[in-house]
Amino acid sequence: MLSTRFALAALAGVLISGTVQAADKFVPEVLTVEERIQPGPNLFVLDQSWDGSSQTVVLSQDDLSVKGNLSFGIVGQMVANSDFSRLYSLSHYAKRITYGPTESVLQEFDVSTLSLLREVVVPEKAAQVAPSNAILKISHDDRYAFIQNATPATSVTVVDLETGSVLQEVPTPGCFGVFPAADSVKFTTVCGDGRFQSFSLAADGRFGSPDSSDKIFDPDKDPVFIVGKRAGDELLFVSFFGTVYRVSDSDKAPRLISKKSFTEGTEGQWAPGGVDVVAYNEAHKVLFVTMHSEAYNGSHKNGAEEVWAVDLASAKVLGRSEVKHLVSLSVTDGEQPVLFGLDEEGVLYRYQVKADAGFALEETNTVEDVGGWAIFSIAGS
Amino acid sequence: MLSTRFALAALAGVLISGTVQAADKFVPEVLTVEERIQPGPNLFVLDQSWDGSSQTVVLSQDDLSVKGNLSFGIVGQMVANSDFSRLYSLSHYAKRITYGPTESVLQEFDVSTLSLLREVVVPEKAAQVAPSNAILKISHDDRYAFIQNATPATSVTVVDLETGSVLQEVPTPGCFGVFPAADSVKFTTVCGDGRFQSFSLAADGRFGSPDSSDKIFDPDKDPVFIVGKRAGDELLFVSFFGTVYRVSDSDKAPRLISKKSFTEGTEGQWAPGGVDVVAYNEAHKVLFVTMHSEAYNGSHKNGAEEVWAVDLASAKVLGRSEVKHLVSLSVTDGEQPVLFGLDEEGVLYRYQVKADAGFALEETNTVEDVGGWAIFSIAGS
Amino acid sequence: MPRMIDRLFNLIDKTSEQSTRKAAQSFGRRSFLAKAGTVMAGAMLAPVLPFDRSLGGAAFAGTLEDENDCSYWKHCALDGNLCSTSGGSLTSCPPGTEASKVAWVGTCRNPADDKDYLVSYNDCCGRATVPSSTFCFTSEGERPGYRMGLHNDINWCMANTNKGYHCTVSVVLGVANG
Amino acid sequence: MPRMIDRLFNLIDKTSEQSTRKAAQSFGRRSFLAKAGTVMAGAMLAPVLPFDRSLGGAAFAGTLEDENDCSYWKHCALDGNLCSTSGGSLTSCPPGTEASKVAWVGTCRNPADDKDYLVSYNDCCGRATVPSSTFCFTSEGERPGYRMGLHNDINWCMANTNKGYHCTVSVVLGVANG
Repeated sequence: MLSTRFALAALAGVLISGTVQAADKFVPEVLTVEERIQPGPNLFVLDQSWDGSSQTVVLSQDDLSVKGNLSFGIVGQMVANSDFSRLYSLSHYAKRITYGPTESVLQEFDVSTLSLLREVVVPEKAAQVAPSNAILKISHDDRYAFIQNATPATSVTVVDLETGSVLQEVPTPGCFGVFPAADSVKFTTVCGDGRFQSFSLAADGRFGSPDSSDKIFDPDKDPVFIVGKRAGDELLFVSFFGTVYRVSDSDKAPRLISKKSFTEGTEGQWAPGGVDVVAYNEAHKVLFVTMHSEAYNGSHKNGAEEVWAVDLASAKVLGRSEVKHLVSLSVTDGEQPVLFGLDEEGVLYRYQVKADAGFALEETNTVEDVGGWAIFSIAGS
Repeated sequence: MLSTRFALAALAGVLISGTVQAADKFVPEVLTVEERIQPGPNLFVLDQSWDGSSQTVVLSQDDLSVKGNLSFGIVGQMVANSDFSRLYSLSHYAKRITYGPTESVLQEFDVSTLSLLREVVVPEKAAQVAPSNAILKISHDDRYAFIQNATPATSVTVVDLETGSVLQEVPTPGCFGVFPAADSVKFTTVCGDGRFQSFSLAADGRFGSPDSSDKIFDPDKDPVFIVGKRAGDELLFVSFFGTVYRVSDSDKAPRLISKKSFTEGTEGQWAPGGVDVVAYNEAHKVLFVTMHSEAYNGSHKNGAEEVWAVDLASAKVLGRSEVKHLVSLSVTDGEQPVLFGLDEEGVLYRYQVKADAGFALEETNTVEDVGGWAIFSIAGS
Repeated sequence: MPRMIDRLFNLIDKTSEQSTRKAAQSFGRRSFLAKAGTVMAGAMLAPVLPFDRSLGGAAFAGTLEDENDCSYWKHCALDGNLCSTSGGSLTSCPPGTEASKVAWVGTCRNPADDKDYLVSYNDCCGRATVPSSTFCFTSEGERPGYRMGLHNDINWCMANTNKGYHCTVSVVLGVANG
Repeated sequence: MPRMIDRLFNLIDKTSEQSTRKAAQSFGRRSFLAKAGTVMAGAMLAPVLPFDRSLGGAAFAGTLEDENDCSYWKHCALDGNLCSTSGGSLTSCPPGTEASKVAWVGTCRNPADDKDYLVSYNDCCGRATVPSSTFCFTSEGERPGYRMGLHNDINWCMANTNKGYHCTVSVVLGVANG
């Protein structure tokens, strides 16, 4: 053993000038590995790469300090389970990263230890899309994962998280985006004809044919962003031109509750724009929307000049705050909401929402370079 | 067939407002794939990633226009064959990019078509090192590839490019860097005791025990950069403090030809610094070196303030040119040298060398963002 | 079924006049938003960003002729890196890459004749993007995935075996009759 | 043989006083130069860059106490991302990562007692770097690969199964007797 050690010392050729002395009072430091992340509510930021590891950075909601990260494959998406104790990624591993056969993988991570729990290989038709809240979802009971496919024909892969296997591929022709129901195993999707469709788990343990709504929106004249946010037993969608569509998904078939514009009558041709353009706070029943002025055909991805607070019931604008060029928002629930904004350059902003002062945003913290292309976040609890 | 098509149209839900009309004179454009890169001499720039695809960008030596790229795995290295018609990469593919079992792969590409010709899986002990000219090399006759290993014990994997298989792992304890001979199948390496060792292909088709030089340099007091450049039947190395070591590798054992300082007697504590700190032009027998002032312990990776032209025979400084923060150089052979410099921010500079005016550098072209971390280039022919 | 789809979309590649025009009505494909630095480079070039009013009408007109500029008319719905700055051209993939089997479609007005044209945006596939290539971020007539053929947030290398997104071409398929 | 090496280097992890000090004499390990933006961020923080003379003596002294600053004394030969800004600390790897089995060594002077200490720079392994983490780029006493134990251009996750470079810690092993 000793001889091996000395041989190795010679191999590595290390000749430190000076030797270690026993300093009476010196106690050598000990290398360890942290077992758990720092406590407190988490913000999850997705940094998506198309030619390398995508990752989720986990930060403190309080001060945006970094608690750690998770890394996975290219064009990654993420979603958390209902209590934010598990984070799921969907990403893609080609044999040579950007070429060769692709393996698409759902990965389950434990949030408190940032450890990989397991992997489920899913059909490689899983959509490779920019960061989105519509591609990877978990059912209300944390039992199933839903994955949007595109070949470009569309379908949804259902993964049974109890068995860790693919349950079914559900065809969803002409529709895109997955939005699970709040109290049943069901998902709703948005279709190119302006209707919504719901697919429910039937008694036979399979998802059968869809239950369809009437036409809810006009995809030509007032297309909705596929950014559906849960508000109780409703799903909220905002259109390119600033209409809030409230869609009930608590019955068998989805149904329009109301459709109201929050831009009508406003000067300056304001419109929503960006990526994850809407965040919803439950306590105040308020939407926050990334807004830009002088909208034109094709400006719907432009970053915000302002964030507007919009009342869910009335679609009245309760407040407008100037912001840097934000493209995505997430917000905490509760009476004192904290809003998180991301721009396209990897800057993350934290705002305290002044609910009693017209929902004005007070910037409290920022992180630069939170990712190379970090434009999607989830505010956990 | 037709019904399938219409079904698909419905699936994808595309409803372009407006239909295509047969415009009498309009000829639709045709999508093609370029068969070959643009002609003319190439510059190869390595953009190394540690969590995604590394790549080689191929540019025109004349105007730095991009001709295309090649992509491979993480921590990639590159080398060209003798006539620059083949480019080889060494890189690493872990199952989950940054975790899981690793496959280290030598890939051979055809330069004119930028196509992958073949792959050889090599032992995963291949060193994962910052971009370097010492890690991956090709023998003078283009028959063998040499790959530096580190576990951290060091060895060299020899790949037979005729059979496309690993020939041998040659132990090189205490030594690092591979520098093939100019006219025989042999490589020389630099050792921690200040000696150089050569390993030759023996009659039995194997690399046997090394032939060692006397002590050539002092690794404590005047360590050399592992940036060996070929100059005829010599290898050139430059030290942290500005000594040029000319080492002959044309006999069985390497041998010091001369050792001369080009910084001695210069004001300002100038020293070489960066990554690929030396480039050598054969026509003028001149070295170009990235130089910084006020050198200190640990400044040997600092970028340059000036590039110095140094005469090989006399080690006299023939010229000094101010440059931006360059860390790596490559240069063309010939009477009118063109020098290429890279900084750490992915900016590439092209300089015309004024050989008749003190080897002054005239900046002619630049490319920004030639890579995220592109600090190594090869000037082909 | 997948084979059917492949066959159909392959028609786009072959670009025979008849089939292409019809196929173009039905399908689309598109690239993605690139990484940080590049995104902003592209964003700066985008024609009428409300956040950069320094680009006046004159500047805009002046760049119309440069096909490597994101304001070039054919790029009106292109969210990706230009192949013409990646070793290819406006209508050709760089050497060593492969053309995507499927594509998305834009309708762009040519200022020269004031007509609308259908533009097929094919991705070129199988390797990483060229870092210095021009990233464009325009979305005229773009729609989310429920109008897949107009959607440009998705990797249109999806139907290829080698799916790595490399760059995007703008291929004019025909005159659109508004 | 590989198993022997593993066993030997594992001693560093266990960091029992005796074995560590001796092992530290023999081996080293180190991270790498990070990607562009980060590199420069780190470079700006490095103590005595000749290209940034704005950092006068006072400024330098003022940052000595901040262990997340690259000028902190323990980081004198650290070329990598600080684990203390990645979810770990100066001596601990972030949760979910693993410590490298091998390490490189620096000799750094502690300004508090003006003594030289041996510092083991271990990499933490198995995932991508945290983009916002502080990148340091110091190389006091650093040597090329022919002095492997002092070399910091190599990925010191080399002996781990999960080799992805994540960040680097600075663990003080003992007093060096110059």
